[in-house]
Amino acid sequence: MDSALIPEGARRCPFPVFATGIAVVGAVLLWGVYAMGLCWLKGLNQTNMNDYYGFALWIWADLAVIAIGGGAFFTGLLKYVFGIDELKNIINLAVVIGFICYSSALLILAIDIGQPLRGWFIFWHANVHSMLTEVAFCLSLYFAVLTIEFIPLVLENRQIDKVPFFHNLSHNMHGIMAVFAATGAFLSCFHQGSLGGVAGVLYGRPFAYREGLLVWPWTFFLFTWSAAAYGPCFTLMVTKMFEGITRKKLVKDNVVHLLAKISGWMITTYIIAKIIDTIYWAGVTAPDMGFSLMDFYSGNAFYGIWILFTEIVICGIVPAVILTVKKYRENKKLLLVAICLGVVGVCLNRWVMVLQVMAVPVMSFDTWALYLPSWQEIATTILPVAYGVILISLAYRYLPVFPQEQELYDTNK
Amino acid sequence: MTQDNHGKAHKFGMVIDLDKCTGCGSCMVACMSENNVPFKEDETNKKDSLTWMTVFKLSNEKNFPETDICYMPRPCMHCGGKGDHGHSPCVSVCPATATDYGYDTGIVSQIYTRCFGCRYCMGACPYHARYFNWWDPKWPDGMEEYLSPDVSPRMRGVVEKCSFCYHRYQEARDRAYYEERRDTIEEGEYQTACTQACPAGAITFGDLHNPEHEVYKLVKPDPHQCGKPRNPKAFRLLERLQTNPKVYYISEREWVRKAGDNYRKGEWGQQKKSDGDKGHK
Amino acid sequence: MSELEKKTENGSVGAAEDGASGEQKAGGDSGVGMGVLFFIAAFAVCFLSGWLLFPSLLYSKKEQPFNFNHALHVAETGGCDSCHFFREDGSFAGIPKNSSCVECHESQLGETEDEAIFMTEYVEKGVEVPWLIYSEQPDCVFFSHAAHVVGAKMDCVSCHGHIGESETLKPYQENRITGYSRDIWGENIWGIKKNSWDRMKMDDCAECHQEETGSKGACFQCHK
Amino acid sequence: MKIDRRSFLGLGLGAAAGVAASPVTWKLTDDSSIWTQNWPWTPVPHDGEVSFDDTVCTLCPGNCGISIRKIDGRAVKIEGKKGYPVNDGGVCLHGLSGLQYLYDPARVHFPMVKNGDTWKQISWDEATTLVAGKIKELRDKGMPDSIACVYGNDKGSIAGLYKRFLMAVGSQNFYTVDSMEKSWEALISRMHGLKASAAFDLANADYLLSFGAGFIEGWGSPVNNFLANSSRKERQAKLVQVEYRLSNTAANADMWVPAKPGTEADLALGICSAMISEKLHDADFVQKSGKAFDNFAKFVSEKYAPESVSRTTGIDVSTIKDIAVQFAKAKTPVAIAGRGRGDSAGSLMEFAAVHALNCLKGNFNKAGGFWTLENQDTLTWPSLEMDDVATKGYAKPPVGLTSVISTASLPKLFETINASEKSPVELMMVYNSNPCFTLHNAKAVKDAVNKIPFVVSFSSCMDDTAQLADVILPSHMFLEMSQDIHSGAGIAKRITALSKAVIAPVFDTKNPGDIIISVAKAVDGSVAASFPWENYDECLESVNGDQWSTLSEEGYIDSELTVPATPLVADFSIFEGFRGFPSIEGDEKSYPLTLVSVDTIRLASGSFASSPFAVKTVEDTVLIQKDSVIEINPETADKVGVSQGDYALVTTPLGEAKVRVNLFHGIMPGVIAMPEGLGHSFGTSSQVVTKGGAGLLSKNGATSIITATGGVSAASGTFENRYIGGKGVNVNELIGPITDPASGLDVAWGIRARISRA
Repeated sequence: MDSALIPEGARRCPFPVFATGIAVVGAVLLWGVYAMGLCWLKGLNQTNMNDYYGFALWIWADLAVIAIGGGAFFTGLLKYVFGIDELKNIINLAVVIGFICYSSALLILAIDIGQPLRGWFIFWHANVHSMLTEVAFCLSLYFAVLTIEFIPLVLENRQIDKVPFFHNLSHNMHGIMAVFAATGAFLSCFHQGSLGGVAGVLYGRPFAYREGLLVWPWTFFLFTWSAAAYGPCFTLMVTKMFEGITRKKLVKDNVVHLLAKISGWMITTYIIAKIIDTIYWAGVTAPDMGFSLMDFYSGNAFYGIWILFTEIVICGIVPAVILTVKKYRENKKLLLVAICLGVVGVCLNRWVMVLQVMAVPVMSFDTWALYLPSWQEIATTILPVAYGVILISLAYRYLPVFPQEQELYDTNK
Repeated sequence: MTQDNHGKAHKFGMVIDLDKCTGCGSCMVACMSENNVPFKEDETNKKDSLTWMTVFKLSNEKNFPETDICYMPRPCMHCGGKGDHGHSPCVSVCPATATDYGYDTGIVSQIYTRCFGCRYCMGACPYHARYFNWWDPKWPDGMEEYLSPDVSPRMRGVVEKCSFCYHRYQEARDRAYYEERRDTIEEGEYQTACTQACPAGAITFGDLHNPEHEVYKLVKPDPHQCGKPRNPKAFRLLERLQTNPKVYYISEREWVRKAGDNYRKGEWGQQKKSDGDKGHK
Repeated sequence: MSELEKKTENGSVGAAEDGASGEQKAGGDSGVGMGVLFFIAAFAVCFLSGWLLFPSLLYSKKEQPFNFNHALHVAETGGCDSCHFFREDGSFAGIPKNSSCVECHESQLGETEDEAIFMTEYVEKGVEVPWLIYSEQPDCVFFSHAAHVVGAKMDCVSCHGHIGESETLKPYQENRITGYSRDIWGENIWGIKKNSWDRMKMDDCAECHQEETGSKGACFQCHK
Repeated sequence: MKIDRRSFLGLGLGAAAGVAASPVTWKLTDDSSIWTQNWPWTPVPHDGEVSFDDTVCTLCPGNCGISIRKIDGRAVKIEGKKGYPVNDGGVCLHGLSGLQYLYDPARVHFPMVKNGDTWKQISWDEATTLVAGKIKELRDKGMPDSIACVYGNDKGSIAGLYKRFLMAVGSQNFYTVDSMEKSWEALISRMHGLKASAAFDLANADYLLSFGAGFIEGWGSPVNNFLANSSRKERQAKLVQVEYRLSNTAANADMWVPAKPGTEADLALGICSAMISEKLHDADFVQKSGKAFDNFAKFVSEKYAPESVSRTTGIDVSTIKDIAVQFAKAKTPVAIAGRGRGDSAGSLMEFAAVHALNCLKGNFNKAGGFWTLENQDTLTWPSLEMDDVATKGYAKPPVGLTSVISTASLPKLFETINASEKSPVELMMVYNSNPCFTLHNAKAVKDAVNKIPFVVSFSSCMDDTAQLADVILPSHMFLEMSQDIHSGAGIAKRITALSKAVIAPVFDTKNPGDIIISVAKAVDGSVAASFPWENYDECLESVNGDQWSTLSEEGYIDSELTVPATPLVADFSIFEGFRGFPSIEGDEKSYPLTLVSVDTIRLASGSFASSPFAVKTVEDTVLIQKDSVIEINPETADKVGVSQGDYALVTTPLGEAKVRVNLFHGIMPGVIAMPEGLGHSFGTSSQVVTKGGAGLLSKNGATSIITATGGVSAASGTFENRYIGGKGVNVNELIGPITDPASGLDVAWGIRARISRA
């Protein structure tokens, strides 16, 4: 019944099946919206956050979605600025994911603040020294850019494209997309970085604090680098998920392998930097403040040294090796393992830089502050996921997200 | 107005004698009633309980009967930040300029109407001195009658913290202006509510830049080291983080002074030695 | 979803027809002409209502409990500070209470209706007059009159204007959104001021402080 | 004319441009910024002129001077009064939160009579007539001696009025709450033959040996002691704390002597023994005691030699000897007794053992010493008329008379009531005390109160006792009423002060003095004749006589302490025939541990409950949500199998309670400590709203009250104080009274107990 909207020649599941799927996810979405409403109406007492844990689960979710949404800016950068043209076959997906991630991040921030109606004070009364101000500006500007990048794709919908105005608009926009991609890449670099800076500048929190360059702590650069490195992993992961769900090949292997290779080298360089950073931090920065490395990783059941090992070795070195070595990369299973580990790794890094920062005691007589999120927090954190699933499904169904789809279908027929 | 702490401006600070403190809690209640701090039915979760002044209980963790405890009242430290330039951990991170550093007083402000509740400052503060209004403040019927007009009551969703009873400084200045003394405020004219109420006389408050003031005499802040105390029995909480707090503690007990900061194995011995040298000079 | 299809098709057909139709004398440019016309009309309506209608929508007028003749009182008592005085602790008493008024108005003075209202409705009933204060600031503001009047030797007019010369109280215009008087933002809807007393926003405080002291001052200087 | 898409586009763009060029956006942005900053539900306190009104806090016997800060007459803050002889500006957290009591949700707003399960509002006239009628009825029956009155203390003119009332109707049943002050008085009477209270010049003493007294935990006059303690550093005065647990006092002390619980007095005698054997005592002073001292010396050297005391107490012989030497060498040493906050009595012989130290030094009635302040009644009362009924009734001894010190004891009263088939007390009046909460075996006390046919409460709040009353004639809160205050609580000063009404009454309450005067007038006859004053203010002024003018002008009179004319003699014969100190209830086999109740300054445990502010300061090692937390040594916890934060069941011979566990190295193994001041039963909806819940419909309608079945929660009349009510366990329900053979007072301080994981 919605066939007129579906890209020409594309094969999609029957509408009732699609609608049912959307309804199921929609129910989850509504649950999240309900929790969000509670947080807005009754206040943040609906969460299990407290004065020791001012940043918690959904701020992690915020950082994590932005990191994995990093595929958008990095792929955009590679395609439009560095001219790696093969990537045009995956750029649409990267943009959709980026759009979802950034809009989710904005939504999470709007729920997270105590006086949502004053949220715009961050622009109106901005303190330029604050990393969060930088975050807010970059986030909203890059969101605007992503919207602009997303629009042409929407305009390519079969019916919209019939309108000459939109058709031309879409065409023109494609023409200037490089400019936006470059701007977006720049903004997002700063945005990813400033998110890293959020934790890195906290010199009252030895676990988070890092020295740095000018006003930016090392975490600033590490965050940008890690988002660029791991973001494509998520783009690939979503692609693989789509291919799995639709049981269709959607992107050609050479594109996948190219992106995987780039990601691999990025992870390699990132993980080297991360190791150097960790060594310097453990050996110089923290001891100056009276802490030895193990002070941060002992004294409670959850935050053991395993977390550092997992982040650096299992989710860092391992995917780096797999993705850089051609033989491994082209092994389907290993590739899948690597991109999954990559996504887990960057999420774990963001977790550590938000939740462990809050948990580590600073005063000698303080104890570890552990916390369990309330259902409202969990629902609100799942909300963007549900929203993302719906949006990306709609996009896949009605927009030509995968340019190679038809071609691949034809060849595989 | 100079943009650092080294000029002629005031630098208000507090010295707390931990050997005199009895942990009675008067400072906490004096503060709450002075500053319109609300309360709720269950305040036993100390991590969501608004107490601008809170009293930590420290223990030497030794077995009976070698055990010793010490109460440590903790207001906002009004950190001067690295280099004492006024970039307190919290001030520098606030995205909306809802908290700033008063270069004329050394006091870190918090403007509730500006704050939109991002709680970044709370994450930045290693002393847990900042509190979030998780709930709308509610008083039992009629109790709102006792609210003071000197401090504006807060709404849900904003951060609040100790202000060193800044409104008392405002009032003292009003009087000084009115009596045409301008900025010459006597030591006794501006005292915080906790200082005034402490039945043990453990809290002293005054201008750390004024050698006549008791706080100065007690700790002898070193102007070349951002106000680090020269009195070997005095210390500041987490000195090594370079937050440069304006609250000093005094104790004769070594374990208490050691608990004031983090030391890796063997570091305390060296620290003690250098403190000892300082004492001789 | 075929409806959408139809709509869009109709839309494009319509557009095509527009271009071809010759009803307008301006020929091919007629569409643009209409567009311009609409643009101008909409602009004019919105622009004018923004300037003229919006202020009257934004503010509601409220009358004071009764009229008060400042000029007369100044002449009788000799100056602002005989009623708007400092207390001994240096705080500013602001609007006088009935107890100050009855120092003179022990019994009704003069025959005006306002005086009669004051005596019968307020003094005799022991109720304070609920004056609407033009310069009322939000609760978070701490303003030191002593610092400005005694310390900086400023006169009342600098901030409050020539209210002391007025014979009647102007209506109080309450901002429907903020609940504060129009005098805070100023009469000019763009907030442009000609005199120092035209506005009482924080920016105005900061501006003067910047000029006079070289710094806008720290938050706590004027906030509580 | 045709309207097409371009027209719409033009319209939209034009409108946008028009708005942009008008001030709307700019202005609305600014306005909405102001709007979001001032929510109407955030209170805006009115500003005005600042004034201060001084009075005296009467929440505890410490009686600090306080200043009420007011804005245009509205009280906003309580501060300590600088220069006041008791507290010199310092003030405790309870005093500081005094204003909260004004609006306590548990306050009784008007006189009420219990009507089955609900409370019914009545007028003051009806209330006084009702009470007076009952009293007349009992007097007509010739039973005036079945009328009783429980009153917090017996100082001041309001207490005088209540005492006088009982006398005028014909009853000796006037009870005050037992405290360490009473034990000291009994001891001074026995050892020095004086009717005097004990006072300690702690601010000048250079060696303070405390046997379990919570010197800085609310003992005596709390703030006065804080000041004395703080000045120790400068004065080089020493504080030695004998206590089985590292209390705040112990932590603050120069030396902590953790003697086993219940052996503190043994240690005192051991120190005596060491002093005497080393001839360190003041021989001249003790000589006056004659043979009795020699007997005492012989007795302690035989039975309490340091070596044997060391075994009982667990304290090294050398420590005992050291303390003996230090105490003896000190210029002005003082030994103090009275466990915890001192608001329960102690065994007379324990006090005697501690006081023997003071006697050995003879540091009496001088700076830094132990003072005997002779009881002086500075009030002058007009003559009292007693008719036949009254005379006959008054001739009968009070119910619950203790054989030894021949005063009536409150615990004994309730024991007697419980022991008799029909309560010997027909009518009980209660003011300024909450026996159903503060007395040991509180449940039995409640039973006794329930057994009394007619209970009249004058409480201003619906407390544990008031809710069992038949009628409540609510008093003012202390800031709303005037009364005279007479220092006590062991303070070495003689201060008479005026506690003024500094705040207009918030509810329809009265000064308890006025209440009793109007009841007396309603009783009529000789009773009315004995109350000639129009109202309490008139009475207050007249009974204070000459000192009234100073009191009303200055607020207080700080009189010089007078040294008794005849030199003090200590009679050591009290120790003759002494066989040992009373031990606690329960057998060691089934109850291997010792449960003690612990006072913390942050929790009130006397006649008033803690304010919301005070409860807020309570640590999570004392109260977690609605559970009391017990303190236990990790070693003991290991043995019992409980760990930090666990739920545990504490069982004593009296009952059991579910609590949570806090491991604390500072408590002696084998001892568990439970906080006092928790477990108030009022304010729990199950108790008050559903059973006694009554919402007020019309405050003016005299009998227009209401029954509510639970749901109605009109603001007045629910008495739900959820800030303290229903939180924790009342430790007094787990500990039973122990009658001191020497004084007849209840001297329990703990009980044997066991603990298991729950």
